Amino acid sequence: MKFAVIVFPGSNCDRDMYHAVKDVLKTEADLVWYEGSNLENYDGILLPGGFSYGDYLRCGAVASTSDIMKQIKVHAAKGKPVLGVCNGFQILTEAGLLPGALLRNEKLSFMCHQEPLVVENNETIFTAAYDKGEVVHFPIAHGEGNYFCDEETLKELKANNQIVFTYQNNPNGSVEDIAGIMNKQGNVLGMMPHPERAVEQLLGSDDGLRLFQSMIQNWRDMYAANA
Amino acid sequence: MKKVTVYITLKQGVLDPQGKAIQESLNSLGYKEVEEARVGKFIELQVEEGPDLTERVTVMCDKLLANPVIEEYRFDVEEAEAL
Amino acid sequence: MKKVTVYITLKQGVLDPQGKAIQESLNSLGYKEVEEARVGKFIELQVEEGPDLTERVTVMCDKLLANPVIEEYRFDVEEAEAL
Amino acid sequence: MLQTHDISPEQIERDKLYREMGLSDQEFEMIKDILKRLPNFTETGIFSVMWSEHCSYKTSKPLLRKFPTKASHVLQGPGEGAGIIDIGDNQAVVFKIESHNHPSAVEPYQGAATGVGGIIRDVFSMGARPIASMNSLRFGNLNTDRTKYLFSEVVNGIAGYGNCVGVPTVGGEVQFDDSYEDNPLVNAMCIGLINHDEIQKGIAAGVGNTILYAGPPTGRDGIHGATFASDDLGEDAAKDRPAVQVGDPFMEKLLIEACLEVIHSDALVGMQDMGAAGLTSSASEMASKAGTGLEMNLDLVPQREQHMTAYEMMLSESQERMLLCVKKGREQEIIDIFEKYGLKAVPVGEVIEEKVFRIKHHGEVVADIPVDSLADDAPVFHMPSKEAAYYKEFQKIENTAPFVNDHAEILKQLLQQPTIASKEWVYDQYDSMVQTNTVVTPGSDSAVVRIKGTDKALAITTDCNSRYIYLDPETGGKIAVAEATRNIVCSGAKPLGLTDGLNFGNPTNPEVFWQMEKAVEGMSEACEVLEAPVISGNVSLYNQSKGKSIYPTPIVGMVGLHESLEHITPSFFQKAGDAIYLIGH
Ligand SMILES: Nc1ncnc2c1ncn2[C@@H]1O[C@H](COP(=O)(O)OP(=O)(O)O)[C@@H](O)[C@H]1O
Repeated sequence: MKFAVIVFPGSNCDRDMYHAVKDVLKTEADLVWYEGSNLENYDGILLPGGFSYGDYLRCGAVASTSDIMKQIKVHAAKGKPVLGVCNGFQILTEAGLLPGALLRNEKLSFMCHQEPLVVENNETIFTAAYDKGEVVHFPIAHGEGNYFCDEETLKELKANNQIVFTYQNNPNGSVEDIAGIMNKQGNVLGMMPHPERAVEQLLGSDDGLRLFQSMIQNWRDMYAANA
Repeated sequence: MKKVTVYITLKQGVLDPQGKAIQESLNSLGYKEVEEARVGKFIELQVEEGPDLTERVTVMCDKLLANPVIEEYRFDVEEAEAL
Repeated sequence: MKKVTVYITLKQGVLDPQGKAIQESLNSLGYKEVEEARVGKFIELQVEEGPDLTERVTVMCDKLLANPVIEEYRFDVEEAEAL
Repeated sequence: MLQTHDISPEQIERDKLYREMGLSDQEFEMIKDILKRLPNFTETGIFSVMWSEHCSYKTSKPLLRKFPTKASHVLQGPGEGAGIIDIGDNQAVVFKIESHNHPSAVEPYQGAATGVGGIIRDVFSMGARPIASMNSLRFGNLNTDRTKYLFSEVVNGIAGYGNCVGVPTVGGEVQFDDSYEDNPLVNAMCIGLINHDEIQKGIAAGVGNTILYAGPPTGRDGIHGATFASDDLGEDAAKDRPAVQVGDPFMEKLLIEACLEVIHSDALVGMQDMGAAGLTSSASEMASKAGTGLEMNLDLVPQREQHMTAYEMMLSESQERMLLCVKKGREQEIIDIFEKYGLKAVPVGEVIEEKVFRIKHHGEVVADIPVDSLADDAPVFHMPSKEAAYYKEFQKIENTAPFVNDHAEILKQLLQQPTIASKEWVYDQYDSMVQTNTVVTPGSDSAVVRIKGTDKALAITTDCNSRYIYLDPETGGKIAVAEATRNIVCSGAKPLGLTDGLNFGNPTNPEVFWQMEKAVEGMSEACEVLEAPVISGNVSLYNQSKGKSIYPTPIVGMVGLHESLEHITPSFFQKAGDAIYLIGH
């Protein structure tokens, strides 16, 4: 499986994502600059965190209008896995690939530390290697991670099992403690916590490994089935 | 040249913690008469004249300047002051 | 009840990275006619009536709402709509 | 502020206008001697910023010479943007601390933010990737609205800038004391990693080579920031406010990536950031270091505002700008790299043989100054020093040990002191983990950052208990270095060297100068004994208000090396049943 790690001007977790996939998980990956790149030959798309375009209008807003997002929409529609972390999640909501929006943290300040998360849905291509209800530890690092959606959308999210991760101790005011959601088709996941920062015990947690492993395993299974 | 001012606010029903923090600070500075504060932003654009300005600005707002999930907008168009 | 709207902008000459990013983004979306964008914020306060409203709001602006080092402000006062 | 138009050299002399720019009568006479004529308005401005303490270290230089700066592993000592120490495997660590005290006193958010931006530029302009930031803060006691505002906005500014550029803020310190009430201290340190063959210098070498300006256009930001930083923070500090510059961390992030790509081109000769005194200091220092001269045409400098004068452009401290020296004929290769990141780079001048700094504007020569007189040959003053009266008094007091009857109660009271209490409120706002190297996050004695692809890690700490230094500058100076060393050693690392941020009051006060002298002597002795060379540093003077100085605050920023990840030792108790030992007297 080969991943594309999309780099926008102002992305700053791109190398971390690349390191996690390439060096720790020993999987193929490229850093892909947002301009002039073709995503055809990649099997999975990773939108890393950071401050694309300085997050100056709204987080992720400017990046969401870029040409590469048009490509990503096409690939997402075809079922290719797309994972957006932190700023990547914000870009996915701004681009309309995921419902809702991310508001400023309730307490207004940026926060960075490890948070316990609950795996709400393990029947996804991203979480198959976790147990349902399992508590995992991922770092968060965001100023605008307060997930918001209207009642109707929330009902839909629940009805379709789109809520993948929730916070055990909601740090930012998110609706229903939501930390990560996926689209209805189940191939686009957006989450504020950073799985790529949780792939080595040395740095405090390797709970994020299984998220990538789930994606890789799913791709292998599909590949084997199609072969 | 036209000056377009786009005013963007959070929709009713979307929590505005910044507004709340401002209200509380004003209250604690002694301005108890402030009962609510809401924060919005405005963007002043200097735009070259041309047909369908209103339509074009509407598209700019829908596409980029405002996020319809959480925000509402309105805008004014006036003559730009000569620099 | 009065509604006071305070408009806060960066002083002339102060760098506005947000405005610049918005202008460039609109340009790259094809809106080349946008020659400048500047961002400001506004704060809507619901204030109980009382004497010297203008003076009080001026102090609130100077003390808390605006940062005189880099920002300028102006405000309007109108009747609040009944809720 | 003074208007530059129509002010003649004669008028500058007659009305002593140079004083308003911070030059003394004696210095003005020296300038006349150097130029063999009267300086014009722009030249007077250029001298005033280059001869300010911030750029020239005119009063602190004699003291700084006392620091031990050499060791076999030191690749670059004080003098460049930052110092460099070898850590084996062709790798080296680059670091420096820098103050942004006065800007933070008048506009805390932007002052702190641009302080972080400035020190990060110092590090990547050497060719190093910034891998960690630290910050050392001092405020008045947390019981006034103003101090609370300063504290929260400074932390906000550091977070706002540091988080966006993607350099983890891994630690620091905060102390609250009345002596900092009107004059808070904001010192930021940046640590970078580099391969030996990538080391850049800020030189403008090779006659005929091109000087490129890279980054956003120049505005009227921060004009006179450098002299302002070296001035007494008077009661009317508020009127100095327009001197504060605004940072754009997004721009800085692009600049980091572009510059770290540019260093791989052999078309690049030298590179320096435009920090204090902007174009003036970067250009004149680059020429002086290379033993060349430099000619620049200001009409070519990108400008954000209309009708800017030569004086304004030369002194502007607009942020996120770099100056590069590039081989003639190969400018386009470098320009293309900047363009990939959406940044502009434009030729603005060239290296000349004659060792002068020559500036043209609208077809006129507006400055023509022997280049060394601005940098290497800037005047040095030996200030008088006098043992402080308070210190003499203190010596008469007999040592007493405080009597404690309720240890639990005293402990509780101590823990409630803001200086001692947990700083989680501060560091939770910093992204301390980006770049995924932070093994020990803030909250420990030293932060620890591993080096990917190796078994090595770096330990980093900043320390300075200014109360000790006030009580006895020499012993206090020793203690500051010793404390930093202990923090490094406790984390399992071996000290490599240190950077120092000397924050003091007015050096023309002999008692303040004495504090500086003694503190530096104490620190130097400790450095010798502990084999920790000083590889970079910063001096911030005139930290006083209403005639009252801050406590002498020479901050030590130390870096150590873990030769194996196995050596990393956290400072927390690990599990129940473990034995606790107390070592030392
Ligand atoms: N300004 C700051 N920025 C980041 N971390 C900080 C800051 N101030 C304190 N810390 C962190 O909080 C912890 C405690 O700091 P401090 O109370 O100054 O204690 P110490 O005397 O042990 O250095 C340290 O690990 C330090 O890195």
